[in-house]
Amino acid sequence: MDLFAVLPIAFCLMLAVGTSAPPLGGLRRYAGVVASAVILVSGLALVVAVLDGQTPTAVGGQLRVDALSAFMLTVVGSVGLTATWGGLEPRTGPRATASYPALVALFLGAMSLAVLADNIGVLWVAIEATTIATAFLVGYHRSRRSLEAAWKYVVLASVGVAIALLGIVLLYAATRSGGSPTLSWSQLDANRPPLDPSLVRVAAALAILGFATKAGLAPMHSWLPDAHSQAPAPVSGLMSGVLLSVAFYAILRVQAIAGPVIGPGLMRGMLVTAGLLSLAVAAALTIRQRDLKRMLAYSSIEHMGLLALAAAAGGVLALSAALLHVLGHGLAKSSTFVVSGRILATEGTTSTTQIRGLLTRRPGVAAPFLVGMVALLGLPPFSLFFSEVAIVIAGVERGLTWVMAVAVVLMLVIFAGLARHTFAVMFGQRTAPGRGEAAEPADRGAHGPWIPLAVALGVTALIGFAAGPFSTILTDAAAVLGANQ
Amino acid sequence: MSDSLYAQLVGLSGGVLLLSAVLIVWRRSISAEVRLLAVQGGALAGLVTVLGVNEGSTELLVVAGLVLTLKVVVLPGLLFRAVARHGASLREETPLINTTTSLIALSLLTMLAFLVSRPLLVLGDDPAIAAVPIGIALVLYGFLVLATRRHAFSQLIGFLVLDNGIGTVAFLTAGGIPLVVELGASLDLLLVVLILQVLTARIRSEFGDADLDDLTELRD
Amino acid sequence: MSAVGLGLEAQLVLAVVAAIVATWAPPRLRSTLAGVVSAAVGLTGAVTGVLVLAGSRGRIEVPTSLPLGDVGLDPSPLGGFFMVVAGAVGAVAAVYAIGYAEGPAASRAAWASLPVFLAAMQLVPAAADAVSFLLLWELMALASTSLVLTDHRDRAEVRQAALWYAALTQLSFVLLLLGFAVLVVDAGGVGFDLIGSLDPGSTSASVAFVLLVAGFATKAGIVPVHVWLPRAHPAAPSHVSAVMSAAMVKMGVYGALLVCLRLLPTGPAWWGLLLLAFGAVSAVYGILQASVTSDLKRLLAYSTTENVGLMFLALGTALLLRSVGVGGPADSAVAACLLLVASHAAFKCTLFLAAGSVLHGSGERDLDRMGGLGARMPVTALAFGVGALGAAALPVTAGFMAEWALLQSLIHGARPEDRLVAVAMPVAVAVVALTAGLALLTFVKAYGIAFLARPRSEGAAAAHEDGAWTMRPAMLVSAAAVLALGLVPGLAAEAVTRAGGVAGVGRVGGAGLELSGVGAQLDPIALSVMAALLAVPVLFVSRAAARRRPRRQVELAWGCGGVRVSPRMQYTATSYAEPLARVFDDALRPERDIEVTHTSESRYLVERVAFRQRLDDVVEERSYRPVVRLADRVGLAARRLQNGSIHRYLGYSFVALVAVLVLVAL
Amino acid sequence: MNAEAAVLALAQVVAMVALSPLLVGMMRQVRARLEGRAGAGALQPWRDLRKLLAKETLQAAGTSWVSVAGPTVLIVSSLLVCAMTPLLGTVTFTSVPDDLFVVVSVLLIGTVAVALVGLDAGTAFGGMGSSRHMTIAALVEPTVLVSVYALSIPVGSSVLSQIVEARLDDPASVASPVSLLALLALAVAVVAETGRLPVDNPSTHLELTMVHEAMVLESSGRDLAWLELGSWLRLGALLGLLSTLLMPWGIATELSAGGLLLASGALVAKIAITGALLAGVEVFLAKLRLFRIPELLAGSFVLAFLAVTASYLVVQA
Repeated sequence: MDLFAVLPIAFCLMLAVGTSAPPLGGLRRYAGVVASAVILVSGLALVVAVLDGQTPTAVGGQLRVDALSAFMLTVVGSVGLTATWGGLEPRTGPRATASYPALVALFLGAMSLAVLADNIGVLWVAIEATTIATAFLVGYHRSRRSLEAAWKYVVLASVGVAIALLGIVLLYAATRSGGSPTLSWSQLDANRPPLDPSLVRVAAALAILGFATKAGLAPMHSWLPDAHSQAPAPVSGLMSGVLLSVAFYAILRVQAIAGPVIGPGLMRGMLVTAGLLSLAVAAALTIRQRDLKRMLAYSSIEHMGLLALAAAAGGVLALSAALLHVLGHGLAKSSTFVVSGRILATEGTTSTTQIRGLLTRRPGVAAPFLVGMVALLGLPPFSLFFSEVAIVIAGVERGLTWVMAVAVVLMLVIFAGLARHTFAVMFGQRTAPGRGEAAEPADRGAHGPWIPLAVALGVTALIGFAAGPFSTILTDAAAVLGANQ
Repeated sequence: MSDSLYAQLVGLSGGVLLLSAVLIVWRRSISAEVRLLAVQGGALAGLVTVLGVNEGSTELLVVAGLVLTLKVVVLPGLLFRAVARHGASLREETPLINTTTSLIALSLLTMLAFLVSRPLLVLGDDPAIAAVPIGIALVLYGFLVLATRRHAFSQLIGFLVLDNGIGTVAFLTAGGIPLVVELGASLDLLLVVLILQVLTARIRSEFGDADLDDLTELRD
Repeated sequence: MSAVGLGLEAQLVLAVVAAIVATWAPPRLRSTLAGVVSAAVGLTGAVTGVLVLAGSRGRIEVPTSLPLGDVGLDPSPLGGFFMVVAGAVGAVAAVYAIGYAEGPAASRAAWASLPVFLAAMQLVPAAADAVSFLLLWELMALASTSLVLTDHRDRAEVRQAALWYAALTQLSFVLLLLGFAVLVVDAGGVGFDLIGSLDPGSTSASVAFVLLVAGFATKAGIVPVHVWLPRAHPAAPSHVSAVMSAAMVKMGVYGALLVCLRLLPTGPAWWGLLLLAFGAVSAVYGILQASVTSDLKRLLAYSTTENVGLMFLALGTALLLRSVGVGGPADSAVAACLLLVASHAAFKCTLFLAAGSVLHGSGERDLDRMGGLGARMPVTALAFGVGALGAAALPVTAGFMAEWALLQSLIHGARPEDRLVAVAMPVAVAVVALTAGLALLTFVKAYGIAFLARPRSEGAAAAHEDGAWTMRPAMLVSAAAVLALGLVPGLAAEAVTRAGGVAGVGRVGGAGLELSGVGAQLDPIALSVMAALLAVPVLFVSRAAARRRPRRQVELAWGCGGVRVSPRMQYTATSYAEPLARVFDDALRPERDIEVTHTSESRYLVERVAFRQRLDDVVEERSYRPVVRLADRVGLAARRLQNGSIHRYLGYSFVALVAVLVLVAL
Repeated sequence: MNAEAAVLALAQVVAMVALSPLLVGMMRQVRARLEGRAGAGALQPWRDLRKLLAKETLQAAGTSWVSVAGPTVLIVSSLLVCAMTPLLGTVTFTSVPDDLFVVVSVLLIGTVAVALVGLDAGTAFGGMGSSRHMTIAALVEPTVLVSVYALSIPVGSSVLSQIVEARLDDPASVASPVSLLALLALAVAVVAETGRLPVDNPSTHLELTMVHEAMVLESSGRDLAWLELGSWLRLGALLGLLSTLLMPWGIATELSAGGLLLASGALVAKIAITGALLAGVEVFLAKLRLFRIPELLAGSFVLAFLAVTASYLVVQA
């Protein structure tokens, strides 16, 4: 079992190095897919192991797998598989450059490391590494816009994550003055060294603020719409679907460590503020959005805001709902981003003001997008419906009634905005009827593999109903976070 | 090393750190700022050495060497080369707020730094702890430079000042962080700077110069 | 497993089967196969509902991956009643659609959405807890939105209508979610039985009540959250409009009943007053808009707002009377509410199906362009006529019995000693009376203009009723239900008693209705017999006269002495409602525009006069437009937040950092 | 009980069929005399009816079965109203009480039938009359129900015969403000419902001002006969109801030949008085403009509402 804890990271690194070498050029096309598949398989194996009561460790305890890590690794794998498999360019397209598959593999490896590391410092390093791996992926198209997005992304994300480092440093100082310097949460959780609350307050606040940047929470979200809209579709899917969640995972871990020391008040206040601000920003900027991919990016900010509120609420229900939300959102968002890439490829634009009647003209592309949007809007049978309902109930339960009220109102505005743009793009006819010209025949092609999308969306639709082991891993993972506090 | 010498040395390196940061804000010539950055890196390395000697920790001395290499030689060197390629007389012509205001802002930020480091004083009355506000101040200065300077290089420099500040806090409060993390963080920093440099070059070739105000095509 | 549980599962399975059939069947067979299975979904729902009303129970679990507690379906008698209503409407509409659906309405998506919609709707009243309720509620919303969008390719307004519908239906969901969350937290569990043991006197119960009722009112189309109705109903295919209006909207009423009878059964008086007030406003406003509109389906949609308003009014009366301890009339009011539900379902289904038949046969949806359809579409005319009688609440139809029961409870609820009741009851009577009067005018207009006189357009002149054979039986069955509920309402008494948990509703005479709580009874069959007996001498005299001088057709109608009769001279729907529009000028705010063109020779001679009248929904104009405009402005202004400047973005982070530092340091 | 009710209903129907044409004739005669004309005599409506029944019935092209059935529906609904309202006695069927809502609804069936007849021929005037007719009917409805609500409060029932009996038991209640206000409101409603001045001029010959007459323009022969007799019966029944409420005396509370005879005499007298009064007032009234009619009806509605309020005061006191 311990092997599976190392495998994802090691394999991704090998792949990154290997695909750079000419002999393995043929593998390049599938590098991301293979890496994701390995991560997914390892994740599932680890989930089984964890359910079995084991706690696999590796590399001298630097990597340690509890229920939460195993779940997050599965999320990374499944979302990664959706994004990379679904994002496979048609063979006739331009050949990928050598760096692209290597960077994707590095990116996936860094995320795996982030969720598997038992050390918050290593987690930080891994998250910063994702910035490095994705910087050139964002700027991949080398256009002015992608260059601009890359610059903003690197500067804003690095600066933000640097703040998290400051927080981690202070946390380390606190443990040092407590007598047992460590950044490992298994030790922090097991030994509960006497930490100074006032110092941990600063540390936790800074760490959360820093990781919030990477998680796309307002007011640190500014890089997100630019980077997500300019990156190639599969990368957008990965970033939006899972990178944000990995950063959110870091916030959860920090919260779990600091919570017993300083109580929930401060972090709850910060997360509520960030959550509501994110929802507000997403609402305000969705109303008059003009670009499909940016619209999806703001939808990610919305969902991260909701997750922040779930973290603020705490408790088994809220946290297991948050984790279910992470998975559902990841699958649906990566699918929609992948399809938005196909829309860009076929229509030549992602402007919501220019594309019309897509469902009529290109049902093969429009239908999966529409289904994905339905999922993202939180409608049943998709799991996001359950997680949103549970988060609101848990929030009210924890005394955040007004916060939840404001949140759902903002979500309503976002719903209306997203529906408005989606309807405008999808429905109707491009040309007014009666022009005399015969309507062009509908293009039923999917313009890419449809299986990953169908599987991802199907899974999203079903996991809300999945009682049994899936339900157990969710509650176990929530329990890891000390959900009973 | 005697306590007073230790305190004086810590104070000295702290002062150099702070002064170099103030000068970075004050100066407009980018190459001068890079030089000051090297000085700052040196001061940081010096601080780590002092701490290491004081604690008798070899690990810290190794880290001091690492800091010296990275922050005095490698990073300034990289920047210097890049600046030279752009022409030696590169200047930050029109920052978003003028130098006078920036300097007044610095004093405010310094006070803020002292104010907010209050909770950190619980770590003891070691001279190193007393110097922690300097680190926080550096972080804030770096942020100020990032938020107000138009030139891409200026932002890079601001980022490095910010990073030096975090380093300062780390060494002063905890005598650094675990080596694995330290190595990883340094590598990350190096890579970020490299990436930003590559991007700067691309921006220059794409936009004509490296004025970040041109980068406003992505909005809403 | 119990029969009820089997019925619940059968609905789910059949819905899935129907959706699969709709997706995979060849286009030629799609409508028939999917329609049959969809009708089976409806029938199963109705049968399950009947079983529940007959006293059996059954539960099926809904698995969830989150620790939400016991989530499942277990219909109560109240739910059973609504399952019967929804199932019956669904079955009739599905059969109708087999013949009706063509073009986009016969597409895969449309046929796959219909059974899902039906099943979700029928199962909403079966939900035994907040989570499964919300789940089915949203599924119903999703499937119905998809159905509203059916025609998006050919009509631009469909997209707009669906957007309004989606936004308001989500508003309803959000309100319900918050309301249920408050109750669930108070009760410590999601189950309705747990919630039902809460103290309705607490503040949180009142908050939840307001939220839930507002949410249900949105679905039910109560003013001012009705604006989706007059848009969505005309946009959807007619069988979908029929289901939405006759059954789905009722789920809002079901929700209100659920809250008032089961979850928070003994609330304070102001709850009742709130329901009564909004019901009254909706009833009057709805029928006023219906009376002046000329789009047939829009008219029917507004009439739905009216009827739902009456249901809320009845429920509000019941709550109000209960809170002051007047039991008998309160029970009658609940019974009246349920009778209104059943009768409205029957006649509104009939009317929408008939309207669909008109659209199908003539291509017209504007009353101003119809006319003379009675001769060309006899079955449709018959069905519409019966439905219109029901909608106008004339004897001996379903609508009449329901309004009679409502008025009886209002009259007998009079309690001069309680000022609130003393003021509320006469106002309610006046509202019901005005509503009934205006409904009469509305449906005389609708039937008279559409089916009598001469065609006002080529489409109406060429109208036909052939083809599409399933439409006629569906319309007739539905119309028969209108008459049956009116003639033998006593047969429904048992169902109403169980569903509402009320006493004093019984059967009298043949199958007349007795409200023993208020000492009132009425046997419609006896009334009909009396009328028939009185008609005998009249017919005898007529026959005698006819034998002497038979009836003769003449070509001439009175045109002030001249032979200048052309269809254009007829009154149209617009002109028919013109006096009323003038009377209610202040409430309706019509925009009138008269354009007079003079001849070139003299300005005293008129060559042409053009009259235009636009009647927009005042509520929409006054309350929604400003909000939408404001949101748009906010959206525009918010763009400045994200203006592309990295310095500004760094500034945000900087401010956040400073704020956090200050926060933790203090 | 039901057998007695059947006998009474039959008696009422027969009495009203006999009386209402006479009532109309008498009202015309009173008007004629007051206006200084000789008049055609009180029997003229009967002669008109006989003539119409004998004449050939013409049907305009394009009309449907509605034109044929409408007149019959009207007359049957009017007869049903006569049978149900307590005109001669207060004995009623158990399962078909003379509940005012039922009576009004039956009346409205007739209203609708006439309105549809008006629309059926597709002429401008028919539609015009129908539209106005229905507008007035819609606006009258609240007045009728609220005024009856006022009358029913002291009794606790909306069944007309019970209201009448209660008034008979307590004659003082007849003169109470509640009763007077309610009856005044009801009177206005009856005037509007039966198309009398100032709402509609029954003897007009100008199409543009017609309401009732416009709808029956296309009818002839026995159709017209039924339409006329039907509306006369309505007038008779409503005036009878109004006067019975105002002067409940003489009505039979249980069935006997003597009682019935007495009640018939009382009914004739009551209807004659109210009819004459109405005709007398009409001489001094001009027809209102159509768009002023709502004001009149609103006024009557206010009266009815005041009656309700007054009833609370009375009960309280």
